[in-house]
Amino acid sequence: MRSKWKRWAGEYGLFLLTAICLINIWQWVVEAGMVPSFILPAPTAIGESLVNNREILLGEHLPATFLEVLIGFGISLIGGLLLGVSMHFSKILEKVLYPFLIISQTIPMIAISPIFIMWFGYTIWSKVAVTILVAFFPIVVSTYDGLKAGGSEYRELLLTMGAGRWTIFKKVQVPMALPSIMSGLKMAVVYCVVGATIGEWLGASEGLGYFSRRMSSNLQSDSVFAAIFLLSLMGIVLFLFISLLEKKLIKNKIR
Amino acid sequence: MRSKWKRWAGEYGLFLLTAICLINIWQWVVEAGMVPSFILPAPTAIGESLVNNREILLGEHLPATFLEVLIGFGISLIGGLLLGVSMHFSKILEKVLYPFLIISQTIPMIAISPIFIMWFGYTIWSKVAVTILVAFFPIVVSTYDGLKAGGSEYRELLLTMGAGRWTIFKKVQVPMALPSIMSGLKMAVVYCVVGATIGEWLGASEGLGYFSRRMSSNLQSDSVFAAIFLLSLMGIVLFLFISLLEKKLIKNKIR
Amino acid sequence: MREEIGLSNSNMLHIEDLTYTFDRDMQPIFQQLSLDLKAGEFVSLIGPSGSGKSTLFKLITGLLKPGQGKIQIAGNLSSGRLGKVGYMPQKDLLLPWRTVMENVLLPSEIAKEDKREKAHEIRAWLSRFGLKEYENAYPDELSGGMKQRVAFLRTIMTGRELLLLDEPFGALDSLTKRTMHSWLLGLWGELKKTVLFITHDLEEAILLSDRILLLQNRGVLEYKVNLPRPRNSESIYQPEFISMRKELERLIQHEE
Amino acid sequence: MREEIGLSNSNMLHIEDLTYTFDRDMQPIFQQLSLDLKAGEFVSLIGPSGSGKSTLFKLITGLLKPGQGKIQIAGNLSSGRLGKVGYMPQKDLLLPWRTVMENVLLPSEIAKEDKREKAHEIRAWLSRFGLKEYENAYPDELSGGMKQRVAFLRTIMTGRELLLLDEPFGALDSLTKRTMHSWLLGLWGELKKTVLFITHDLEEAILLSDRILLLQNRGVLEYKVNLPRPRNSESIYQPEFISMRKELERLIQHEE
Amino acid sequence: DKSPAKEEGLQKVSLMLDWYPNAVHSFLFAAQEKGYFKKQGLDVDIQMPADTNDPLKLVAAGKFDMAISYQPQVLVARGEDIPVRSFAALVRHPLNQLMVAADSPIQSPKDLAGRTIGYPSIPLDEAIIQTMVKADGGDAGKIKMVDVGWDLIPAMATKKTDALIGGYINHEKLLLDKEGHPMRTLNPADYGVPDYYELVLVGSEKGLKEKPEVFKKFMAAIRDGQKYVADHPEEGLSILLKHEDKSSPLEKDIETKSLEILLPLMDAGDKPFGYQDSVVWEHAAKWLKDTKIINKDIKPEDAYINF
Ligand SMILES: Nc1ncnc2c1ncn2[C@@H]1O[C@H](COP(=O)(O)OP(=O)(O)OP(=O)(O)O)[C@@H](O)[C@H]1O
Ligand SMILES: Nc1ncnc2c1ncn2[C@@H]1O[C@H](COP(=O)(O)OP(=O)(O)OP(=O)(O)O)[C@@H](O)[C@H]1O
Ligand SMILES: [Mg+2]
Ligand SMILES: [Mg+2]
Repeated sequence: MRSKWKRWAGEYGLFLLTAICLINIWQWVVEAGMVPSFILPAPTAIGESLVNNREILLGEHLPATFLEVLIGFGISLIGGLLLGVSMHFSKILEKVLYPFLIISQTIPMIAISPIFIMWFGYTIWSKVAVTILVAFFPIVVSTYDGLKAGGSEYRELLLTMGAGRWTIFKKVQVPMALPSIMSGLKMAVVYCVVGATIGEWLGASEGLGYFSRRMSSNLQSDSVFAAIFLLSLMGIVLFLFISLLEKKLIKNKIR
Repeated sequence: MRSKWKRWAGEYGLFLLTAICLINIWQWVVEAGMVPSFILPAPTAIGESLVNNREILLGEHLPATFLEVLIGFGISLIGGLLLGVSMHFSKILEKVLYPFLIISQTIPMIAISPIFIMWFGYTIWSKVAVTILVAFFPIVVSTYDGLKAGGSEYRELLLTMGAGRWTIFKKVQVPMALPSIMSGLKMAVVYCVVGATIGEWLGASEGLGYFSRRMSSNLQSDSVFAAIFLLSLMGIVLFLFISLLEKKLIKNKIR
Repeated sequence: MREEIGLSNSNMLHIEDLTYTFDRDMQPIFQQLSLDLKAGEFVSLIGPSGSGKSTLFKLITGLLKPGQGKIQIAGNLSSGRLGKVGYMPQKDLLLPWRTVMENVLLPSEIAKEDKREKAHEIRAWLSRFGLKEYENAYPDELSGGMKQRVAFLRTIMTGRELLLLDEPFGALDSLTKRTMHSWLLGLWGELKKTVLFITHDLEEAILLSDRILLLQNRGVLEYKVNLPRPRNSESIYQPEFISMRKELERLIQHEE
Repeated sequence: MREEIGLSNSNMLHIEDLTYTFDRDMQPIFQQLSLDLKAGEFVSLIGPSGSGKSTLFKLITGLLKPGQGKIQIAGNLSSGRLGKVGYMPQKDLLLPWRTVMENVLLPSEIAKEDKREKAHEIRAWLSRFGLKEYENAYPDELSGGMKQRVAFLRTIMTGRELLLLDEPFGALDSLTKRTMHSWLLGLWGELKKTVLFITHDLEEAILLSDRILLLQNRGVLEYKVNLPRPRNSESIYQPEFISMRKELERLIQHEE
Repeated sequence: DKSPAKEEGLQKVSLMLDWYPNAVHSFLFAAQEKGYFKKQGLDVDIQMPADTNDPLKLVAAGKFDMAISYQPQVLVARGEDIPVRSFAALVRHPLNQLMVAADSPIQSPKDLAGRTIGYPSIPLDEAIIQTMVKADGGDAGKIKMVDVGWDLIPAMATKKTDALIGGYINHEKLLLDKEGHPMRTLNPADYGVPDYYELVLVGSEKGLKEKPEVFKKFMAAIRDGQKYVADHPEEGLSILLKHEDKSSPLEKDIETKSLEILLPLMDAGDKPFGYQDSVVWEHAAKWLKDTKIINKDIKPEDAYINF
């Protein structure tokens, strides 16, 4: 038990220490009036707002955003992996789809938000759609690029054993692509959080992005930053979760 | 000469064909009134707007955005590589910086737009800052993860030759991390385009993002999409450029 | 036509007029190479480093496509030779993310055989090969010779009639090698496998083979080993054996 | 104390009471192992597969840290042994993204020597090793034996006094091997290098060495080779040679 | 025509618009083009915001000398201790009005019961609707408010909502009309909401106290500008259009109609352009307090200053 705690401290202690230092500097900067609190509220004010709004923040808005992130990430994960794999197997698909994929990333959300609303209305799906749009790209690229990497000797060996493309894919290419894929997933899960936030700007009735926008129009910066704090926390937790998964999956693999 | 053309056609022909098909369907859908043209303008209308606004688009907005993208990507590239490498070498740096890196990705840009303007004013640097914020993450993650990958036997061999960390880094780790890094750069360069666009929303008087937002608020969808077309084009061209570089660099390497 | 089919049917491996070139502007590695392996034969392939022994194996397995000529396995002239022979590559090529057991199970997994049953069988083999305690070790925890033994065992587990072994015992000490020899001879005698065997150890070649093929630029030179079977490791000190070895050495030197 | 230093100074390699264990719960691979190499000696190391020969090399190079005991190179008892010996690993470990020339240049690059000059020298070596045309080939275009020769050449280019060679000629045919032997003997005689040599080929060991060390669980068994120098490949058929080999073989079998 | 020596003597003033340049800003560009600013010794730098809330904050932070904002927003800001003050009323009546389709059965706010109203999730809009429905004798509890994000027009055009609040009669309505979705508007001021100033000019308390003369000069210049635009609407507009043509052309017909709507709403009658009436501020403050948009007691007289 104690050693676990120690490991945990070793892992995150330094970050926490730096964070605490920075937060203190921040507090001091705001208190000294170097930055007006309505532009950058003091950490204590943010904390207060967090406590005051804890019920709606934790009870309503956080779960709503989290749900959007989960659904969006889930779909991106499945779709992105499938697409990356398909593009790996089919040169034609790759040539046709890659440009569209890039196009999808360069379109500013503002331009297609009306289209999303037309298609999905103000349901959760318009937010999920934005999340997918944002998370899809890194997953596809990292899957596709990961599968491209090396291992041709292993592939040849399996061929001589009579293995088909699919078997080789499963037994050689996937294990070798795993580091790259996990790298993409880590990015994607973080983007999902900001994707959901942007999605909530298209129209929502709950969620941290919605809350922050509303508070922003009320000029309550402390509440805006309270929501952002929770968003960041969500991003970090999800990232750590994928990192953990990565360690578990790759642990005894490519060493 | 001819064979070059042929290769080019083989490379992009299929995409162009599909694109032309899709554009035709799109034209038809709009003409048939299935989608209102102010939500999704017809391709011909976009083309017309492109032609009509060619002078300000190509003469003013495109170069402005391109400059932001270039500066932003350049700084992200250097900074991201440096940071990724530093994090690889220093566990402490990694533990301290990684969480901040993730936090930087989860903060909705709109919430901190006043901060950006406070710091950078209406200069090109506010846009560059956003671009960096967006492009930094994939570069750092892919560099860091790429350097983690395998090759311990090669490293040991070089150690016995008396090589220092830096030599091993240059001669073994960089070549092995290259695929992952290039994968990250490809994503980053695409994100740079959208980053510059977002940056221009925070305050600008030129650039394709600025133009598209202005036109959007005036419901001139055709001009919005004309700007988006140019943005996508820029994204694709930059992506292809990095892909080309990737091929050149990795060509005779891990085969 | 009929004759050809008849001829090839009696052979496990039939290669005719094989020509292969890696790069167009380079010299061909083989020109008009022909050879036959009867079912149940044990044949060694020797030749200078870089003469194309491993390449020939890759051609037989179907990994490389011949430029000219034909390759038949058990009378089947088909281009789909992949999966028809048991091939042990020169590098061990153990998958680094799989344990010894998982690596050896690979052919069974591909053939969709019952894993549990096979694992049992493999465990028995592992202890015969002196690898009992390494069932769950990863390849990077093994010595060079151990890896080779695991790779060899993996090839055996393909269960094919024709085995192509590319220097299977190169990294083994003489004692371990001897164990493997007697074991390989046993397998070959019992199960009537056909073996094509690359080695640089002339003693090994003489001890194991019915015939020895000398691969050289000009073609294949055959050397028949007229020693009675069963043979054992003591044979190498017999005068016939030593004279054979000397003859073979002369042949190689002469060819150069 | 003084005596110890005096003793170790005259030796190129001095190992005393070395103990090493990979996993805590496993048996130690060496227990209280001691050995000495005089400057200019040629010593072979033989032993069963998995007995720890390669591990011993990794300990000497400094890649692994000894559990107990000490290792001295040229009298320096320092933990910083990395970069002090020329080490040829059992796997060729050629960098796949570098050509043959670039791979062989690696040690010179690390030592920051003049590349142009070295490239010239290397070209001469390459043609002596029968690799003249492969200067710009990538490792995956080479045969197994060629790769070994390139890795061997790379080790030579480190220019160290003490060379640790882990089965350098394992994948070579007898002719090529012979060329390499005579070449290695020449290098050793001329440049007064000290060589520790892992092999499974007893003939090779006898032909090349001053002493042969038999690595076994219980420690190291020494066998002195009392053959006059210069020796050549014809020697292997001499009666003393054959009797030596038999003796050695008996020794190995007896030890098991 | 500009001699550098003269330029040097000019005092730099930075101004942040409420939104992108449009017809409502004609007087600014006219003042600039016609040299009214220069005549007052000012060199005005005009910038656009990313978010409609930014101008207030940036003025309060001293990054800008002045900004265009909204009267209720100024009061909200004062409630949040953001030190800003209005110094001129630009548009004297609500532009933000309830819109319904021209053929909609909704005739007055009470008909909204059971309907969905799209809005950009600004609490102020909620208060407006509540007040309007209550004043009209309807049941405010039966109204469904739907956040439509930053895109007001598609919500209406794709018929996802029955009514819309948050859009301007001189912009969103005109655009919807043009796209074939004619709209009817219901003015909040007719249904219990005080007739507040839609757009006001704000400065920071500090700035207003330290250099009132700059604001005086500025007011003088924009009064000239507004007079010019009122007298020559076409020319005034063409100055704006010409200015914008360089980067992002505006649609002439829309802006023409917009200016037609705006000019009467900007006219202060017998008072000078920009004059603010204490009654309007008091009513607005009271209403905001009543609807709980503001929870603190604020002094409306401190929220503005007339030059
Ligand atoms: N992928 C390749 N591209 C080009 N040339 C190749 C390639 N693979 C092998 N070669 C060449 O083909 C020749 C034969 O190689 P091969 O591996 O078959 O030799 P080998 O007889 O197995 O030698 P060894 O005994 O050293 O293993 C060599 O000269 C080698 O350089
Ligand atoms: N990284 C490792 N982790 C755990 N055990 C290891 C590791 N590397 C080697 N071993 C074990 O150490 C023992 C000695 O290995 P080593 O490679 O030194 O043998 P060797 O004498 O070189 O054999 P060979 O002649 O087969 O190359 C083996 O039993 C092996 O399983
Ligand atoms: Mg070979
Ligand atoms: Mg070894």
